[in-house]
Amino acid sequence: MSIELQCPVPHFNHETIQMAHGAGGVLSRELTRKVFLPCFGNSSLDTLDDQAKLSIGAGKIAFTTDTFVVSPIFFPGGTIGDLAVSGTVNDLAVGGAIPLYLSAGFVLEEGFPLTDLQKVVSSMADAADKAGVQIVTGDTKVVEKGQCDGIFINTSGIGVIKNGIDISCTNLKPGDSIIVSGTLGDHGMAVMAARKGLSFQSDIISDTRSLSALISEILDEVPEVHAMRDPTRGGLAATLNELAEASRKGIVLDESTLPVRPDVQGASELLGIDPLNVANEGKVVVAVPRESAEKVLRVMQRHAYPSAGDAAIIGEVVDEHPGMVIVRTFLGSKRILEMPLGEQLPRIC
Amino acid sequence: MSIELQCPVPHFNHETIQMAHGAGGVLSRELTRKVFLPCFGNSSLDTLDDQAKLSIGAGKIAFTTDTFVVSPIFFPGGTIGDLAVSGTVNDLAVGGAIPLYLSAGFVLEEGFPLTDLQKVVSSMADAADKAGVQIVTGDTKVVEKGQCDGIFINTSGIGVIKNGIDISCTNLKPGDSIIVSGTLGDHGMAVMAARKGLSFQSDIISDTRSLSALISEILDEVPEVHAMRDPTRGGLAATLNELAEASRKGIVLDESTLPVRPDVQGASELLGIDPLNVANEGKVVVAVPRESAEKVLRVMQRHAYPSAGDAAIIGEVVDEHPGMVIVRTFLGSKRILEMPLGEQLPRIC
Amino acid sequence: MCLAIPGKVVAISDENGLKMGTVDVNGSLIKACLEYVPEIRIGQYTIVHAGFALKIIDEQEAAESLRLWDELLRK
Amino acid sequence: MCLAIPGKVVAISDENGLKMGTVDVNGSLIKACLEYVPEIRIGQYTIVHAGFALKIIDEQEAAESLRLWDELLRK
Amino acid sequence: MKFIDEYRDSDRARNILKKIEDTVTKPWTIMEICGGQTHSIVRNGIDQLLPDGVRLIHGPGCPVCVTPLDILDRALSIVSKPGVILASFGDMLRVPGSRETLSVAKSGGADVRVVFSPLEALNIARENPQHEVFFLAIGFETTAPGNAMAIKQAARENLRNFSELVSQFMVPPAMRAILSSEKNMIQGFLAAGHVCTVTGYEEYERIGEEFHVPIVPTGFEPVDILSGILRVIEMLESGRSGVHNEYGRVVSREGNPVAKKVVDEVFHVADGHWRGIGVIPQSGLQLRDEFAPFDTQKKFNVADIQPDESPLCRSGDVLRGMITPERCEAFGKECTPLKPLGAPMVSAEGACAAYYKYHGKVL
Amino acid sequence: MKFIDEYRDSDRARNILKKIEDTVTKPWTIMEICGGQTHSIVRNGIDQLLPDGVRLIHGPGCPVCVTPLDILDRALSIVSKPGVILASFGDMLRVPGSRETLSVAKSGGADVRVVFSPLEALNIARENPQHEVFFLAIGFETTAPGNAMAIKQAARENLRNFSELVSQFMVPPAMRAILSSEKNMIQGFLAAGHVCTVTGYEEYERIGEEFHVPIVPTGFEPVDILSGILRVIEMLESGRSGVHNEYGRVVSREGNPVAKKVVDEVFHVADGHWRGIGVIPQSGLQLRDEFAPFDTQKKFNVADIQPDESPLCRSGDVLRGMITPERCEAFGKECTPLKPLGAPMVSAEGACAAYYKYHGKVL
Ligand code: SF4
Ligand code: SF4
Ligand SMILES: [Mg+2]
Ligand SMILES: [Mg+2]
Ligand SMILES: [Mg+2]
Ligand SMILES: [Mg+2]
Ligand SMILES: [Mg+2]
Ligand SMILES: [Mg+2]
Ligand SMILES: [Mg+2]
Ligand SMILES: [Mg+2]
Ligand SMILES: [Mg+2]
Ligand SMILES: [Mg+2]
Repeated sequence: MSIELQCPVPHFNHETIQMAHGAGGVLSRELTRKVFLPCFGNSSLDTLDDQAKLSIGAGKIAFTTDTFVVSPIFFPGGTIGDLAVSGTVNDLAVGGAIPLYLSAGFVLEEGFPLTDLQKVVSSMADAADKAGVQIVTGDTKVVEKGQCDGIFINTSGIGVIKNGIDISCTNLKPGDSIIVSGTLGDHGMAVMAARKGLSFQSDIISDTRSLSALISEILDEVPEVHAMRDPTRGGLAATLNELAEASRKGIVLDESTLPVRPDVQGASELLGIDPLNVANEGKVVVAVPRESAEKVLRVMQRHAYPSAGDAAIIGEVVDEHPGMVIVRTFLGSKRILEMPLGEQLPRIC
Repeated sequence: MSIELQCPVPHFNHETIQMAHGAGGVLSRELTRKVFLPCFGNSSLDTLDDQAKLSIGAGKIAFTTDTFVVSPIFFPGGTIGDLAVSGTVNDLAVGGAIPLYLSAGFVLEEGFPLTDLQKVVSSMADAADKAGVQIVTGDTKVVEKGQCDGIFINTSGIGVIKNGIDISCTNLKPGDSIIVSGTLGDHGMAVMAARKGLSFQSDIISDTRSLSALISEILDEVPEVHAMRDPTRGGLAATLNELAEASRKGIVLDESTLPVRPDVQGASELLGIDPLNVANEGKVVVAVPRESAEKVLRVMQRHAYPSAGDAAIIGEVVDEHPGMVIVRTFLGSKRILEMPLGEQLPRIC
Repeated sequence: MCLAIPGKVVAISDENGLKMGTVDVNGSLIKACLEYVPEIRIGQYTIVHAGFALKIIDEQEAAESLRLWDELLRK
Repeated sequence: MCLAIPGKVVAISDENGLKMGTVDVNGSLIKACLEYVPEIRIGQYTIVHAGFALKIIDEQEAAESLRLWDELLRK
Repeated sequence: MKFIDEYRDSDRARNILKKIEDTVTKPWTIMEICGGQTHSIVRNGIDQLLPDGVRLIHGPGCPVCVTPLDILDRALSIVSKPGVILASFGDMLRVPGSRETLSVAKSGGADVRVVFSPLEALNIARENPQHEVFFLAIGFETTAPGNAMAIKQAARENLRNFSELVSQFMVPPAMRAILSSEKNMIQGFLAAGHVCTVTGYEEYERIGEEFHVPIVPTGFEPVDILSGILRVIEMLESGRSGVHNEYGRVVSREGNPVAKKVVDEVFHVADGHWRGIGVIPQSGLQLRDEFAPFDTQKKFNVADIQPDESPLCRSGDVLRGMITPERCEAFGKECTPLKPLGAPMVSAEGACAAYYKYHGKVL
Repeated sequence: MKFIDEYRDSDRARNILKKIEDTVTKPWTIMEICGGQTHSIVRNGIDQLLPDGVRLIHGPGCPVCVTPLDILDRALSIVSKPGVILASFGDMLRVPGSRETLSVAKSGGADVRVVFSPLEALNIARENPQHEVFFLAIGFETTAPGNAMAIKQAARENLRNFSELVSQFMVPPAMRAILSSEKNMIQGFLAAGHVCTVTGYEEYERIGEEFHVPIVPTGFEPVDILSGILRVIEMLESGRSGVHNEYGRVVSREGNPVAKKVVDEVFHVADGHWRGIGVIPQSGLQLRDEFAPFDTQKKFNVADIQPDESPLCRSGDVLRGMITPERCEAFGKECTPLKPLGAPMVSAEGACAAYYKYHGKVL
């Protein structure tokens, strides 16, 4: 039995990030060696070249980027670190790509605790492991106190797209079923409850997770998927509006089929915020010809992730009202599901 | 004669970034449509999918990331925007790759002026044009007032590496000549002079520029290059120390050959800062077998960039003192060129 | 106006001399001032508006009224 | 201690009642207080330390001393 | 969700709808006073399901909509001073002041904090003793008890860096004003359930009698609203007026006496200036003199507030049920939820926003 | 660069080196007083080029090194108060206090600003009238005129939110202390050129006579330093003592009388506590009583400063030339530029940092 170096290795007690950690000199190097390499290390990253050199099979690749600025950085169900990995992995996966490589760009505020950085970095490494991707290139900047909120992380990602896969938000076809892979609004509500100052609390757990395994299985069994998207910022409402608009089709949802956890529903009532406008970080919306919808659902339900059992067919694509999403209420009336206007603020009225 | 849409198109007077611009809803969409697409638009970006889908020839690709946090964001010779493009293009090029695609991840502070954003974005578009790359995927986050310093930009980049090219900072060979493509310290000094509060001013102009054309020509004519690096943060001192360390070789520099602009030298004396520790953003350090050094120099001098005429062979790689960079002073004595410790602060003593 | 939500009081405390409580709304908890429902007990339902419990919900009345409606409607 | 740099005065002004100047060091300009060299004129060289001009450089003395050194050394 | 799901039951709702159809014999125009009810009506498409002759008119009960422009301009002016923190319900952030919104002021550096309860604003004052903290104490009879309690508590703790910028309104005077208008077409009311939870409905009985209208306090869930509508229609059809309480689980005739007492201790009745509508006598609340140290208006003497309302905005007519939002010339043109000219285009409860979102499109 | 390049001329420098070799007949130990000279010596490898017998000892003239720990601890304590801004030369930011550096305090939220001139600190005070701004007024006779002028100006403008935390030292008393020590081995001095620019060198003449040592004021460029060394050696070889001015382009016998007058107006001479070395009588400057309102020490009564110097650090011995840095047990082990125990490991001019960077490796 050999003893392996564990990530995280070193223990920083009360040490904090200093400007010098970002200045490209001795402390920058120390940070890379003591924090990043033990967690992310791989042959591409270890050379510490300015760029990773990667062999990627011929054909199409997918490329995406996202910056993560979530506050608080530790919340029930995740950290900014695994969110940064899953978020970018998911943006690749929903394009039908197999995620392979990530970059990691950190902006750190001087004074940021090194122990927190280690926790974040190690959660990134875990998430990357689980998603089957490697973090192969990176960058760290340190800014003065008050010029960033602790830590921001950009991840960009590359994946390969198998031949014959053609998934895009412009591809909705009338008759497609719209499927969502589980409950809605968990991430955003978990983060809101974790914020200090709001007098509300909950046991809601963020759904932050990588969708690559789930999606690759869906595509193996149902290659005829037309469009996929992860309903993150702006929630399901933003995602469906974007799909409808990009494809110039209408979408009709059935209100009674929308899966929402009871405590998320409770929080929504409390805060006066529609759970359909709230971010998810481990859910996928799939548009697929109606006849394949049940197959997709079965793949989802078979996967063991929390709320897999709540995956549901929630609506369908129509020719009418292109660019618009309509909800059929429980009473049989209709209302428009608008693109959300802006940030979700708790309201009293 | 057709009238083309120019970038930037719309005119925002006193409008500023609001939280809602980052919330994934209507205002996010407006920002993308009115600011980003007119400047960056291309078939990959225009779909507004979560990821760009790209065809890349078989073989090796290079992948890199950098976040840009420079302050002020407009400085003599550049903006945070063209810096963000050139910086990442250069990190690809110094690996021997032909840069092809970039991502752009923005973090904006609420209250940031939209006119400034437009200037930044349009300088990015110009820089991308010049470097022959496309910005194919992006992301925008807005954070509350006081949680970021106006604007941070992450760019990640992908390029292809031609067969037979093998460039890495681990590749230094004894006998290699070290060449620098022009004057040292211009960018860092230009930015420092542009900062408010320091009672010093100068006409120093940042050297921010893309190196892809220069480097591709060097590699065409001198494929035997062993290592290249752009001496950015930490300046030449950091870069050479990294090369020496990664290759486990020594480097000896000849002090009298180091090209420094007179006004940069003046600023260095004034501020008590060594120009070898100061960042460059359009220079490359090349390690090449001695017999090819003059050829590299000729390619550089032929290029019309400012200070091309100052390109110089500044030192050589030796077997002795591995990991260490030694400067032969004008008096014939030696001193160690250390990895810089941290940020460069003006000193009085 | 006046988004007000029914929930169950699960904890009662004193904060800065005010009677405060935790109200469970479907598993999400909200802090509410109970000064206006001084007689409230843990387990009772109340209606919370902008951080204040405005009234104890009359469970019996609610059940009775629903029963009456359902009866009426069945006719 | 006392990083002090020689430069040429290229502008003279008054700021908050203090005699101030701009000193050109090889093309980079520094703001310096000239209160301690009240007789200085544009074009003259001075030595600047921590934002204050400490002395007008005696150009003649400098030339003469270099000449003497060079002579001595040539012997 | 107990006390919610029962009132979102589709069988119950459909049965009531059926009953409404059976009951109606002629057209009726009913006003739901409360913006929360408006929100529920449009969200659930209840208006689409009612018989053609039954018209719902959205009432003035949206605190965001009626908070006068000068209060907002005052808040903007005060929060722009150094060392001042404004605490506000989230609802107010996008409401247009004369020149900007609180949200835009915040993006420009003003220290604006969203709170959920006036007691959170008190907390901010406790935690920032070197700052002046003022709370934008808006609303109707529902927020008044909380806002009053915060003042009492600040006085008890002698928390001198806390104050409230008060803009409190009362519903009954507005109902009287609507009913007194020559152009009035409202024949019955759904009264605001949570307002009545606090106040009870004795005053409504007087109004019902005086103006011969049926008034039905009811809740906010679809079944509550539908049963309220049914009850109003039944009363109209049978020529009855007065109050019939359909929200018995929280509304009683006397309301909440403890809350009423504290409100009365802290506030006194005064004329109220309703945004877009104008002054309605004795329809507002102001801080009593003994709480002057906690009155933002007295603490910060902001001269030169010259509220500048958009001349296009007809929110007053909309709020009094005189016109529907589409009849405003700016509706959907100069005025959209993205760039609202008037408050009713901002709030999820605002009649103009509700119309913009849910009407006039494909439905 | 005029007045720089001439003194970086390699022919001149080599010729002087040659002349030194020709002149030296026995070993000599010379102290360069000034950290700036130390920096130039190690940067240009001048010590490597001197004949074996000629030893240069780095003197105590590094303001960063000698600023006492209690001043730094006081600064750290004061800047941690809300509403206080500390302005400092960049040099001080990484100097270890008892518990932390200014740089670490800044990263923890303290408002520490780097300035290049005391007048910039005044500006910060003008621009932040609601803040207390104090300037860490450290240094020798070179910074004293600037620091004095800032005080005079603050008094003239009645800028009551500005003050200086003064830690000013004078070189001649330190030279006397070194020469008076039983263990002294210094035989000649390179005097600090810019100190003499201000003060002139009459006092040095007295020291030279009294202790029978040659003292040569000189500049900072290689040719200046080499010619200074040559001159000291010539005087030593020929048994001469007293002052020979090798920096005539800026140093005169009387120095800068205007500057001396202002320094004298604002400061009075007092005992000086040198970090690592201890008290040297009459070697420091303090603000005169009439400027008490601008004296940080009087403004902020910081009790409980218990400076806690690392017991390992032998900076005092290093600064007095008693030991070379390698002889300190912590050198390169507990104490490195990355984690300095004492100030001389921080500054580019600190003897320990200079040794760490340039010695004991491959050279
Ligand atoms: S549509 Fe806009 S402008 Fe017209 S009444 Fe409504 S809020 Fe006012
Ligand atoms: S090496 Fe460090 S501990 Fe030793 S004397 Fe120098 S500064 Fe002090
Ligand atoms: Mg993305
Ligand atoms: Mg994403
Ligand atoms: Mg980088
Ligand atoms: Mg909470
Ligand atoms: Mg996505
Ligand atoms: Mg990079
Ligand atoms: Mg880079
Ligand atoms: Mg994104
Ligand atoms: Mg400047
Ligand atoms: Mg690089």
